[in-house]
Amino acid sequence: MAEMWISMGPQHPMTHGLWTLKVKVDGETVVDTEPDLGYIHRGVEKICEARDFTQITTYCDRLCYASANTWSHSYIYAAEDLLEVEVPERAEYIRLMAIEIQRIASHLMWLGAYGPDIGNLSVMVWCLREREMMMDLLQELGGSRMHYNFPRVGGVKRDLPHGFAQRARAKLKLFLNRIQEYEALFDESTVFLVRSQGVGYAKPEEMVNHGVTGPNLRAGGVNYDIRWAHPYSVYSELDWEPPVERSSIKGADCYDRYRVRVEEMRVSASLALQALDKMPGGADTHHEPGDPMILAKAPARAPEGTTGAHHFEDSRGESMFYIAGGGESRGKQPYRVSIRSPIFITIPFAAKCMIGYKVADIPAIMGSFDPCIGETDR
Amino acid sequence: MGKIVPIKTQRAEADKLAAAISEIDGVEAEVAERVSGTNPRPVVLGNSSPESWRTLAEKLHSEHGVDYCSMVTGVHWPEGDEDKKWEIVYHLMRTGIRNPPIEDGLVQPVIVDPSTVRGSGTPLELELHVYLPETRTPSVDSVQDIWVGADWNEKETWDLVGIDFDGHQGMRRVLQPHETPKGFHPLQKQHHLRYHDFQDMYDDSQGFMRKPADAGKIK
Amino acid sequence: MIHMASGDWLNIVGWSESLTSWSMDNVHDILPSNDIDMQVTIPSTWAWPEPITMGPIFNLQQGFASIQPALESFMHATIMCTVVFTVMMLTMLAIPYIERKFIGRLMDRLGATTTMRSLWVGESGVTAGEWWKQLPFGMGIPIGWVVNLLNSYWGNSHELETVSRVNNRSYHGYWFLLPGFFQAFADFMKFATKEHIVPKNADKVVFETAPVIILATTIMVFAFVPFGPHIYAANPELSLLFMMAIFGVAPLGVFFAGWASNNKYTLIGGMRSAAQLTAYEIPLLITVLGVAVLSGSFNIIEIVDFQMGQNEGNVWNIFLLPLGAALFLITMIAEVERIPFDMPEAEAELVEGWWTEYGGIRWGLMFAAEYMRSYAACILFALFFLGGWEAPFQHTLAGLPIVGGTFETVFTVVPGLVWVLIKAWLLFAVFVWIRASLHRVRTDQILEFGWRYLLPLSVVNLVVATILRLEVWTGEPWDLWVPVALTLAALVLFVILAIDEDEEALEVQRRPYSTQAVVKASPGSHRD
Amino acid sequence: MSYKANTGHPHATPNFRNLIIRPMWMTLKTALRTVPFIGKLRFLKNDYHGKPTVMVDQATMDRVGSEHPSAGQKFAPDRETSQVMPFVERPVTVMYPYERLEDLEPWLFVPGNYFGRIGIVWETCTACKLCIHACPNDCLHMTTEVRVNVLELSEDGDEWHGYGGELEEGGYAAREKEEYHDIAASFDLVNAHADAPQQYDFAEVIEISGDKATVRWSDGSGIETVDSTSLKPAEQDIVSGQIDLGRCMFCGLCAEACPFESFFMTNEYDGMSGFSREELWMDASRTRVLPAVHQERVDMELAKRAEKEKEKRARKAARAEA
Repeated sequence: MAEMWISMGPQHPMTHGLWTLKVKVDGETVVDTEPDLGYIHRGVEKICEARDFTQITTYCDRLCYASANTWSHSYIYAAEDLLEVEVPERAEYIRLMAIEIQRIASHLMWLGAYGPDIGNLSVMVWCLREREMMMDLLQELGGSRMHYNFPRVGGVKRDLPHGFAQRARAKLKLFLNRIQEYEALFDESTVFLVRSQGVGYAKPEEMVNHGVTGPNLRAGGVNYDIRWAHPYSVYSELDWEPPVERSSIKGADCYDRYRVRVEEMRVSASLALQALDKMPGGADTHHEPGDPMILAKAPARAPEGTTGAHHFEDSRGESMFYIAGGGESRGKQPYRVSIRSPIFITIPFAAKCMIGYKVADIPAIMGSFDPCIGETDR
Repeated sequence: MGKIVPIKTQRAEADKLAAAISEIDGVEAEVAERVSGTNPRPVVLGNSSPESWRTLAEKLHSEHGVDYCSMVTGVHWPEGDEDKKWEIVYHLMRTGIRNPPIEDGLVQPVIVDPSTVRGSGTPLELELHVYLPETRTPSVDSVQDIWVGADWNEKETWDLVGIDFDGHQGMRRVLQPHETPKGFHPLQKQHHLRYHDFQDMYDDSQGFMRKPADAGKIK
Repeated sequence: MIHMASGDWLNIVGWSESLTSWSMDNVHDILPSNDIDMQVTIPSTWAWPEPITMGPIFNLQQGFASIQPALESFMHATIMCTVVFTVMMLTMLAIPYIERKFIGRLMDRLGATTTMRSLWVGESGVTAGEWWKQLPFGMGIPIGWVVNLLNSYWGNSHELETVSRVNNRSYHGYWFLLPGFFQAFADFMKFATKEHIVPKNADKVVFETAPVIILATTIMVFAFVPFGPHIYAANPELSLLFMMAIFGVAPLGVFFAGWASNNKYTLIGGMRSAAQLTAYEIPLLITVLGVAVLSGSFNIIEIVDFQMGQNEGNVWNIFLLPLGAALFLITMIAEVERIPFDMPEAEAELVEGWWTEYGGIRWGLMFAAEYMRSYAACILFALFFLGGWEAPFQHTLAGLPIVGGTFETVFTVVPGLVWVLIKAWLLFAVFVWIRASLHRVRTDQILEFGWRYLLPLSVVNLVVATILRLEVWTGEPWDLWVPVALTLAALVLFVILAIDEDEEALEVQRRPYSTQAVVKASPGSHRD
Repeated sequence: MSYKANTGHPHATPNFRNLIIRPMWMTLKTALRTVPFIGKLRFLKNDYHGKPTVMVDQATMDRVGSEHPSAGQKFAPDRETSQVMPFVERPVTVMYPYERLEDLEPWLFVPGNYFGRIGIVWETCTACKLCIHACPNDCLHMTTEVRVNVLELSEDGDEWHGYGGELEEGGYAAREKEEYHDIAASFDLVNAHADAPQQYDFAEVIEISGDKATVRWSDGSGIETVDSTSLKPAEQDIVSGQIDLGRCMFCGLCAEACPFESFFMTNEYDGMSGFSREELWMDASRTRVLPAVHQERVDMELAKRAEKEKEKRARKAARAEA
C-alpha cells in the first residue's frame, strides 16, 4: 500500500490523555511519526507567577493528576530550597511514605491502562481494585481522593490520623501479595511476552542523551535514580535499591519497562512500610496541625535574586522545579517557576522508538512509557 | 541502610569541574550548596557569556562527560540591570551512564554502588546562566545536536518565553496552538494574568462571542 | 439416501414431511379431476386453408400432481428453515447472558448478581405468595423449604428498605418478567431505529453489500448445522464441505466493509481480517478433514452417528483426536475473531476496527452475526468432538444394573437438542474464559503461529486420524484401549510441556542482585 | 517453541508452559473466589475478599458511637464492607444513594480531615479578608461595611460598659451627627421610600496625639483634627459572603488561613450541585455551619478575644495611672 499519514488523534484510546500522534504507515509498518502536544496547556507556569508559595502547591497537584502527591512534593522541595527552610525529621518520613503510596497508585493506574492497550480487559479491573486501597490511604492523609494539597513549605499540613498506621500496614501487606496476580496475567502469558518483548528497543546511553529517565531508563540495565544520585528526603535511612531490569542485547523493550515498574511497586510498598516503622515519634502518635514536629516556620517572602531548584524522582522520570524569587507583592510570589516534565521529553523519544514496528505496536510502546499528558502540557 | 552519593565526593568533583570550566574566558563557575528539606547537595553554579556558551557546552559534553540536559529555562527581566534583561538557565547533569556490557550474549546490568562511586562516575548537577542584554530578538546558540534532550526544551522556551536558539532545526510551537500569532510569548512579563470578572468569565469563557480571527475575509 | 439416524422422538423433519405430504394430498384431492376443455377452433377461410384450433385442454388435478413434489419440498424447506432459525435465535439469547455473567466473575466483579435473587424471592413484597401450599396432599412443602432456604441465603429483605430497593429489579412493578432478559431485545430495537449514516465519499455499493455478505453467510451456516438427529434445515450428502465453505466467506465481507468505509483505521482492519484468514483457514479445514476421515463421512449427522452409534464408533472424537480438538478450538477463535485473535477489531489502535463507520441496524446485525458465528463455532465443536446429541456416557449409564432403567427413560425423554445446547453453552463459557485471560496477538504473529505451528500440527492430526481409521478401526466399535491410550498420551504430553522448566531460561533470568524486594515473581519460580 | 532467537531477550521466554495455563488458571481462581462458599476454599488462597482486619481505631469508635451502621461490621483492607448482600461475597462498590461511604468506613471521614463542602461560622467572622487572599482561585467574595460596635453605645452603669474598643491609628472612627436624633425620631422607614438616615460620619484615624485625633472623613470632606472624645471607635463588619463553588477546588487553604476558627471543611460531599454556574454561587445560608457544631472551638475563640480585651483594659488602666 502506498504510505499514508494516520492521525492517532487527540481522541484515541491509545493516547491516555489528549495528544495527537501522526503516524506515517506503509501497510502495517510505521515509517515516520510526529507527536503534537499542547492540547491541555493551562499555563501553570504563568499562573504560578501570580500566586504565593502555599497556593502554588494546589496547582502542582494538578500537573500530573495520576500522581498528584509526587508533583506537589517535587515543587515543595524546590520552594524549601528557595526559602531555606529546615524540615523536621518526622515530616520527612511522612512525606516519603505519602510519595511512595502515590507512586504505587500511579503505577497501578498505568498497569491497568496497559492491559487493555494490548487486549486484556480483566487486568484493568484488578488494578483499579488495588488502587482503591491506596487512594483510601491518601484520602485519610490529604482529605480528598485525587488532589491532596498535602505538603507545606517546611513540612506537611497534618500528621497521620488516628489508626492510620494499622490500616496502612494491612493494605500494603495485602497489596504485596496481590502483585503476583497481575504477573500471572502479564509475565506468565506468552501472548503478552510475544507482544512486548523485542518491541520498542532503547539503549541507555541513547536514552540519557534524549533526556529519558526513571523506570524507562532503569529498564536498560542502569540503576541511575535521582533518589541516590542527588539525594533528598530520608531515603538514605531506609533499606532499598532501585529495581533494575536485565534488558535484551538490543536495549530495553516494553517487557523490561513493564518488569521494572512492577518491581518498583514492590520496592515502594516496602519503603512505605519501613517509613511507618522508623518514623520518629512513632506512627501511632498524633500531633496537631502546625506542631513544630511536622511543620517548621517558613518565611513567606523570597527576596529578589534568590533561586531554588530541585531534581525529584517522579513515578515517570525526573521532574524538576526551578524557582526564581522576588516576584510581586514584595517577594511573596515567585518571579518565575520553571517545571520539567519527564513525559514532555519522553514522548518525542517514544515517537522515534516506534519507527519500524507495526501499527499494533504503537499502543504497546506508547503505553510502556506511561505517558501522563497533564504534566506534559503543564 | 540506603546508600546515597556522599556529599564529600560530590563536592570534590564539583570543585574540580568548576575550576576546569572557569578557565574558558567568559565563563566563571563556583560550587554552591542547595538544601531542599534535609539533604544539602553541591551544585556547580556558573554563568557564561552568550558567545562562549557554545564552546562551553561542547567542552562539557566531550571532556567532562556531562551527558544529560534536564531543563532549559528562559526568564525575562524587563526591569533587570542593563546586560541582564534576558536570562537562560541550563540545568545539566553528569550521570556517568554507559551502555551495560554484554557478556556471552547477556547484558550485565550496571549496578553502581552509590557510596563507593568515584571520579567521573559521580553524578553532578550543573546550573549555567546565560544573560542577554535588552533586544527585540534574544537568541543563544542551540545545543540541540549536543544533547538531544534539549531539543524540545528549546522549542518550549522559544514558544513560551520567546528566546530564539540559532541553529535549532525544526523550531515550532509545541505547547501553544499552531495558529498562535507570531511574536506572542506568554511568559514575557508584559503579559499579565487577567482575572476574568464573574460576568465575562462565564458568559463567554470559550470566546464564542468573539469574532473568529478570519472574520470578514472571503473564505 | 441416508439411513435412519439414532432414534429421537423430537423428529421435526419427519413431522414436517408428513405434514407437507398430507396437506398436498388434500389439496390434490380437492382439485376438480375432470378435464377442462378450453379449445377453440377457427374455421378455415380463404386466407388460411385448414381450420386452426387453439387453447389447452388441461386437468387441474394432473397439473397439480406434476408439480406436487416440488411444492412439497419447497414447503418442507421453508418450515424447516423457520424452525431452525427460531431454535437458533432463541437458544442464542443465552450466549450474551453467559458472557455478561461469567466475564463479570472472571474480572473479579460480581456481575449483576441481583438477577438471581428476584427469580426466587419475588420483588418488593410482591411475591406469588406461598403458592406451593395450594398443591394437593402437601406435595408443595419441600418446594417451600427450598424457597425459604434461598430466601434466607440470598434473602431479598434487608432492614434498610432502601438497600432492598436496590436489589429489586421490579421496583416499578413488573416483577414477573425475567430481569435483564429483555436487555437484548431493547438493544436491538435501539439499533434498528438508529439513523443509517454512510460516510461522505465511501464506496456506497460495497458499503451496503458488505453487511449483507456477512449476515447472509452467517445464517447460511446454520442451514447445515443439525441441532438434533432430525432438526436440520438441509442435510446434503457433503454438508460438512458446504458449511465450511460458507463459514470462510464472512472475512471477505469484513474486507469489503473495511475498504468501503473510506476510513484509514477500517482499511487496516479489513486488511488484517484478510491476512488473518490465510493463517487459520487451512489448519481449520485440515482439522475438520481429520474428523471427517475418522468418522468416514462428510455428512455431519453421519459423523455424530459414527461417534454415538453402538455398532459404529461409539467413542467421542475428543478422546480419539485430542490434538484435533485443541486445534479446532484455536482456529475457531481465530475464525470468529475473539480476543486472542481479534486484531481486525482491535480497540487499542484501530478504535473499532472494520465496523467503525457502521451504525444503526447494520452495526446491530453485524454484531449479532459475530455472536451467531461464535455460537455456530461452539455447536460445531460439540457436534464434531463431543458426540453431538448423545448424553455423556449414555450407553454405559443406561446399561447399569439397578439405576439403568431411570437413565434409560431420561435419555429417551430428553431430546438430543438439549444435549447439543448444553455442550455448546459450556463451550462458549470456555470462549469467554479465554477472552478474560489472554491479550491480543499481532497480525504477523498469528500468521507466523498459524503457518509454523497450527498447520504442521493439523497435518499430524490428519495422519493420526487416517492411521486410526485405516489400521486401528476394525468395523465395529473402538475397543477401549484406543481412546484411553490416545487421551493418556495427549494428557501426558500436555503435562510434560506444561511443567517443564526451561532451566537455561530460568538461570538466565536470575534477578539482577539489586532488586531485593520482598517477594519476587518470575515464571516458574512462583508456585501458586 | 523458544522465541529467544529473534527477540534476543533473556527473560521469561515464551514457551508452552506459560502459553495459556497460568493466565487462565489465575482468571478462573478469581472467578471461583467470588462464588459464595467455594470461594473460601484454602487451595484458592483466598486472602482477597473480606480478609478480616482491625481497621477502626479507638478515636473513630468513640466519635461514631455504638449504634452507627458500621458498628457491627467486619472490615477488610479492600473495602469489602458494603451490606447489600449480607451472606454472599460483598461487592466492593458502595451503592451510593442507598449506602454512604461514611457509614461503611467512618475513618475516611474524620470531620477535620475530610475536605468536603466549606462551612463558615459567620458569627465569629471579623471580616479580616485573610481567607480571600489565601484562595488560589479567588472563589471567596465578601462585602463589608464600617459599623460602630454595639458595646460603644453603653453609658455608665450598664453592666457591659467600658468593654468597647479604643481609637487606634489606622483604624476607623465615627462621630455622631448632631441632627440625627430629631430626624430619626420623625423618620417612618415604611413609607419614606428612602434610606434610613445615617447616624454617624465615619473616618479613618491618621494619628492620635493626646486628646486630639487627625482623621480623614470617608465622605471625602478632607482631613480634620478633632477632639478624640467626640469620636467612637468603629470597625469593618461583614455584610454578606459568597463562595463560587464552581471555581473552588476544596484545597482547604482558606480554612488554614482563618485565624478566628470560623472556617471549616465539612464532611458533606453531595449537596453542592446545580444546573448553572450561578447556582453554584453559594451565599451565607448555603455555606453556614452552626456554632453549635464546633461549640468548643468557638468558645475557645471567644475566650481568646475576651482575654485580649482584658489585657487592653489592664494596659489602659496602667497607662492611666502612669
